[in-house]
Amino acid sequence: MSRVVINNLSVRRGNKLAVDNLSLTLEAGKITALLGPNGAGKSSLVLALAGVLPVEGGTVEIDGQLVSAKAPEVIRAAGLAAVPEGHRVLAGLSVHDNLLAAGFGHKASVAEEAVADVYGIFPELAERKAQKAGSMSGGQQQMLALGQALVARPKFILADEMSLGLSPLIVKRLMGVVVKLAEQGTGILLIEQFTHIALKLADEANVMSRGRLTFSGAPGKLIDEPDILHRAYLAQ
Amino acid sequence: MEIATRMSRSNTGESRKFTPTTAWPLLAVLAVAIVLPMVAAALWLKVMTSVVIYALTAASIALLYRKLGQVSLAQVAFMGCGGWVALRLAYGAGLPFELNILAGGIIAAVVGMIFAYPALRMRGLYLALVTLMAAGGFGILINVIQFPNGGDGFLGFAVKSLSYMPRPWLAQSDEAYFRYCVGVAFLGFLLIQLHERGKPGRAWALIRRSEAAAMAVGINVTFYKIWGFALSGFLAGVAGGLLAGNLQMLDARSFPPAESVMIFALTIVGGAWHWYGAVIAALLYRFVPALLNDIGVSGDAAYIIFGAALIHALMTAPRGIAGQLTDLVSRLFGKKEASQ
Amino acid sequence: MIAIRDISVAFGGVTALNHVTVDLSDLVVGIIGPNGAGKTTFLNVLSGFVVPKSGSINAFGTEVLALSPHRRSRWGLRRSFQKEQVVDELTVEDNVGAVLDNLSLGSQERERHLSAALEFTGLSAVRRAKAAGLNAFQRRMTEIARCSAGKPKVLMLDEPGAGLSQNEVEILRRTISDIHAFNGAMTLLIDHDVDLIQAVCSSTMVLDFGSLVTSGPTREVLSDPRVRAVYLGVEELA
Amino acid sequence: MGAYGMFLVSGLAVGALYALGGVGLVLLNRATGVLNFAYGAIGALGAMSAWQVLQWGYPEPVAWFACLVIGVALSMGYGVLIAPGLSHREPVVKAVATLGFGIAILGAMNLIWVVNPRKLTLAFDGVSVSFFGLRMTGTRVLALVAGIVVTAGMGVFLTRTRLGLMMRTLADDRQLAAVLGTPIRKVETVAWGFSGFLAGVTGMLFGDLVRLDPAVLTFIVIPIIATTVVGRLTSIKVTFFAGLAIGIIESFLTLYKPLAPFRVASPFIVAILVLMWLQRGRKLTFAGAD
Amino acid sequence: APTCGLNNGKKAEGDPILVGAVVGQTGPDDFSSSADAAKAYFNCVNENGGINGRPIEYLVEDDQWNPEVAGQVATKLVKDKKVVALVASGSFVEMGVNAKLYADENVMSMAAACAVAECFESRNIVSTNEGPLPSVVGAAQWAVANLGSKNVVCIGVTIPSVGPYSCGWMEKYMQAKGLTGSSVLLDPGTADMNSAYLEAVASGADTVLMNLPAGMAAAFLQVVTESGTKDQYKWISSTPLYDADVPGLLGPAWAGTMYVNAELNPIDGTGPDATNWRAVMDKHAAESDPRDTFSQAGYLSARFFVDAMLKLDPAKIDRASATEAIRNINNQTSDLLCGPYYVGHGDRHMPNHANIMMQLVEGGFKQVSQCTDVDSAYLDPIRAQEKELGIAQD
Ligand SMILES: Nc1ncnc2c1ncn2[C@@H]1O[C@H](COP(=O)(O)OP(=O)(O)OP(=O)(O)O)[C@@H](O)[C@H]1O
Ligand SMILES: Nc1ncnc2c1ncn2[C@@H]1O[C@H](COP(=O)(O)OP(=O)(O)OP(=O)(O)O)[C@@H](O)[C@H]1O
Ligand SMILES: [Mg+2]
Ligand SMILES: [Mg+2]
Repeated sequence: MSRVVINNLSVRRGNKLAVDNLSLTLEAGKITALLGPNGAGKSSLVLALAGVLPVEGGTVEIDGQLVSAKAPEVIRAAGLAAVPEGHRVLAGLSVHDNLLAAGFGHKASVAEEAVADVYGIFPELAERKAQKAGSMSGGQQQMLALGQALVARPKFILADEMSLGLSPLIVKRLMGVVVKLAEQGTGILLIEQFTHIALKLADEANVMSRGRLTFSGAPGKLIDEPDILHRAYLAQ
Repeated sequence: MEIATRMSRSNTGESRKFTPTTAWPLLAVLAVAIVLPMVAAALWLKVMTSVVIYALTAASIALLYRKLGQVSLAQVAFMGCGGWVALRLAYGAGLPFELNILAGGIIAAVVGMIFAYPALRMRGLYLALVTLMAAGGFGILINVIQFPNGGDGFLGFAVKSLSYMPRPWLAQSDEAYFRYCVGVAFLGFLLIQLHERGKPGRAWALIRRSEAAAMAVGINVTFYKIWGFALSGFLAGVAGGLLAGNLQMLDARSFPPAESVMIFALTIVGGAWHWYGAVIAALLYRFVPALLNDIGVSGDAAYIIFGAALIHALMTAPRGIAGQLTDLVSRLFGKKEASQ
Repeated sequence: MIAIRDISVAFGGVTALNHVTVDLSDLVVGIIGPNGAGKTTFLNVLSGFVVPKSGSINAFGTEVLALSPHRRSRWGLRRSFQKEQVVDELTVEDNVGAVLDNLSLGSQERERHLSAALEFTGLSAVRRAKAAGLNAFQRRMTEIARCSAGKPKVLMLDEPGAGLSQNEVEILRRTISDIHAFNGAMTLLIDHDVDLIQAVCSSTMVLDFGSLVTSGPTREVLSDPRVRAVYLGVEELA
Repeated sequence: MGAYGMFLVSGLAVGALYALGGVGLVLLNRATGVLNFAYGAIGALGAMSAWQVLQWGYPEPVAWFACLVIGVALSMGYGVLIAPGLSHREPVVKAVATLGFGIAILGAMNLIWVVNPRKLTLAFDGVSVSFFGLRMTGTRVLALVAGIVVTAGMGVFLTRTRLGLMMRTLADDRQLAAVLGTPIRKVETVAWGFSGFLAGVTGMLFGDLVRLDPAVLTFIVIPIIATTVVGRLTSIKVTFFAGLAIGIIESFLTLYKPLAPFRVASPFIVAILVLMWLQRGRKLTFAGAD
Repeated sequence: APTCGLNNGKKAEGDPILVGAVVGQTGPDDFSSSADAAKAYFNCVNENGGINGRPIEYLVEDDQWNPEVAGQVATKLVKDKKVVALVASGSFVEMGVNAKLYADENVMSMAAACAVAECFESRNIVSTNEGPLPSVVGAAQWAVANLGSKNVVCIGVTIPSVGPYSCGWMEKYMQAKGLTGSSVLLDPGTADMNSAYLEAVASGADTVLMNLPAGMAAAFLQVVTESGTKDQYKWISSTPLYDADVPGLLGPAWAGTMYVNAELNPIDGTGPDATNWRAVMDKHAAESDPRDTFSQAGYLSARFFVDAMLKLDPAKIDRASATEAIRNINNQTSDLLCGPYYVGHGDRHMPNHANIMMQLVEGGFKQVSQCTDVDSAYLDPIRAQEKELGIAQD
């Protein structure tokens, strides 16, 4: 069984620890929710896992392979794909090129297949193949960003605020996609401000505050005891 | 309410009172203006006069960069432009020195406004290159028409025995002229401060963040952008006039486009975010090479040192040397700076 | 009241707005629709950043399309952006004050408007802090303060609730509801948070593929089957 | 035709040089997001080394080899050692940093080779062809051909190949490119290396056709930037034709006596005018990434 | 062995006399060879009794072709170091910037490598070389007399006090003779020699006068060779092409075709000064220091200076006495110069205005004319001075 083991990870941004000695395990086929107030360090965690922020301490292993301090493309090749927050896409490139660019880890033919799969999931993107990604609406960009992660056919997806700015219908569709991916064996880290959505889907829930985990456990517990979350938000 | 308590922690209230921290630059300027001419050798006085003049130019670059996020790679050409006008008037009209450099500044400002026109629709590297094109064109133009030297006609240039631009009657000697330049530069810095602290400063900050956002709060983006370029051109033009007074003539060879790029680079290295970053930039531009020359480092070796140091500084000091100094000072004295 | 007549916008081949005609008169009007429906474009037309191919807009008797964007803002048409636009290096009060700079107010009057807007958005305690130190919620509130200061006529907020936690959305909801009482302005609100829309908007318009699907009282609109089909998904709102 | 034909051909001869230089600059910019002010200096050092190798009596292919190796090594060295340290800065800062590199190279050249008139003579100088009554050496034709080949080849390379896409990805958003799994270091190294190769070729041809003078070759990058401005720093094709057009305009200005001394300014003036024309009627809204 | 100053073989041990020079070393061209030669000569003098026992301390500064730096280093020499005079300066920018400083501080500059008009038109600067004007006019004058040129086009740089200054007086000379002269001006950084050549062709000239630095000239002439039309014109040049490297630079095609003006007598001359100059260089200068026209001029400036100083009471050599002694230099002759050297009290100086022509031959140069005085109205005030000083005119 595939797993990502994060062990005592610390990440520094500026002069403070955005992620402070954090340990967490993601398992294949499971949706792990990560909740927490603004500035808790969730996005920093994602970027550090993806290899674009330097790690100050601790380790990250994917199936026993040490990936912390490795180049981003190595991490991606090891099966971990991140969807950074804020629907970031390659604004000057066409939608199609955006998707192709996400498949550098695969052989060209595999990448093209994967791109075709994404068009199947998001027909909106297929209609806009040649449009510059930067000129699409926020929601369309978010679809593209998720599509980019899918093209890599990863074992694990880190989805940072995926529902931000999306209409309910699309959020539902994306959540459907996430559930299906999990069913097919992909492990997912789901970061959400809409806690109810995340808690509905998640197999396990974590709450983060000031760079540390303040709660780990069953999502149901958070639904039953909203105070846990509330305290985390006030602490920030 | 709960947000009030959450927010109060991040309240790093700034006081606007006149404190020793705001007074010391003023005292430092005064001290330099009085003491330096008494102790420095003639060479260093000349060098420091150049430093003061280019500090004004660097400040004009930093202003555009910091406030509007715009890059001008034509600032030395603006100096040439201001210098040309000042010389032309000095020979042609015999006006007092102050009026000549003021006119030089104003004409440079007008030229700056003309260049703000393309800037209205551009930014970043692309705009920078447009200004570089202007600087390139100026370099060639001035090579042909030269700076006025008392000749006839509109251009005021003739191949003939030299005559020299008169200096202000209060500042005939090198010592007095140095003090004069310090005074003018000080006024220039003050002018920048006044703009930054006031309404234009807020408008520019919004424009830099996003022009759309600026328009959405009712700022006339066209006007303020042009105003920024005009102010920047004005300061560079005045600096050009001062430079003309320093040598009492100007030579086209001082104004190739590469110099404009260089002084921009040094302004970044000096630190565009602090007023004394401009002074550091000017020291790097004029004092350091003079020092290397004086201790016998060949000009070519100085180029290598200079190029390497430039890259090194750009890589290691993202907020410039001034930024590093500020950090150092605040660390040494344990002062609490906005640490975000 | 804002009377919008026959507004059309196209970007190259994409029709972003298609003959939109609607009257907006309630105190808080919601604008919803799927991603890419043209909501932001609609705001852009109102605020002057996109020039429509055709149509007219009359707000409280003024022909809005004739004014340049900054004049519209001075006239009283204010907006926030989908991506927040707070200036890090300015203080909170300067961020908000920038809008008052352009209204030719006396310094006392300016200070009065400024304090009121900061008080209204709960930012008084941090007014002298650099915006760089603000969290996402405070930044949103700064934008709202900027939009509400100095007697505006219309506020247009583009997804102010995006990325906020539930407690914060709650505060936001109260603030938006109070805007009219604070300065007499009407509010147009784009958001994908249907709960928020439902809570604060007395009427709502729905866009899809650039066309107006429907508009009317929020409750009716949200139960309209067409809206549920294009926007909410059928089994929602159970 | 007659005389005009001669001026046309003469303009093409110089234009080919602008075009070749401009294409090399745009290529690097598209692949790494860096406008390389040191491009001329790199080519100059390559050309000077080639001259030295010829002086030592080695055959011309050795000289070419030396030039290209030096071009690639210098450019790649910068790309690997220095450029990553500046990758998070704005494009302008990245660009001016390369000026520091260029100046250091210039200083080194002047230290190694005392300023003196020199000449680089290549085998192709011996052959010549005649157009409209104006003879051009093989080297000049080579410059034009090289420009065409690089322009056509690069257009295809960037839009049609995977490596090309990787380069564009990188230039668009370096951090996101990393997240998406683009092997950044490798791609950048290749791009810088290839750009250095082009700088070497350009330097060699310029050293022969313009003048073998380190300072002139170093600073010729500034008028060449004019062609890239017309090409909006992205279009290789437009840059190429802009180079040719500027050369031709410069040449024809010779015919108008009052402007003849200013004709070297034509790259700058053409660039500004084209730009204003391209911007005409554009509304002042949403400049940049708002 | 070289002869220098007192030539007594005794090392000078006294109080040093400070002498300065400003040269343009770092930049588009290296103008330091005149100071190299002067330095060699001063070293030689110092080992041979100095100035009546006092050694010369020679301070050379690089102006880096930058007007501001030129002003700074001259200030350093004149005000901080208090040199008694400047000797053998060579620069494109220094003289224009500093003429006023020298006049204000009453210090003389006995330059050796002047290239711009200002240099010859100021009170406190006198140069041993003659600058572009006499060289250009001299070349044209010779071509008219010996090649039958009727229409000369001068290819110069756009810098007014260099290109237009010299080419312009050539045009005046041609007009005065009822012939035609014109100019084609180039920006120093230009890449385009092709259209410059076409412009020259369009002028209808029968003779092309190169008035460019050697590197630019080589580029221009390469375009000419490419075009295959070289033989349709007569080719002459001002001094910059009189350089040992040039025959190799231009290649054999130009041997026999190109005639170059020389401001001083040939480098391989056999007169006493020519021989002594080479001997001084061999003994006291570096192997790599060039032996060119400017080197000759630097040597001569230094020798004339030393000769003037030797006449003074060594204890009383200061700036005022040195300046006066330099102004009093009159009618000095040398086999390196066509005419006599003098300074005088005038407000402009151009003692050297007669020159010779050399033909470029395979691997070198061949002298093809005797000293000829330049025929230009520009020299009228100069000749008036000479009359006053009693220098014979031929
Ligand atoms: N580029 C940056 N440079 C320095 N510090 C940063 C940077 N980005 C974020 N930080 C700081 O790091 C901390 C963690 O931020 P992060 O973005 O990871 O939080 P988050 O939990 O994702 O918040 P949000 O819910 O707002 O997305 C915050 O205190 C923030 O101020
Ligand atoms: N500058 C542009 N060029 C081309 N197409 C554009 C441009 N701006 C917007 N569009 C297109 O117009 C349509 C409407 O975009 P708009 O931003 O108004 O959507 P929206 O309703 O605000 O969506 P979201 O909820 O995702 O923010 C989209 O299909 C978008 O791709
Ligand atoms: Mg986040
Ligand atoms: Mg939108």
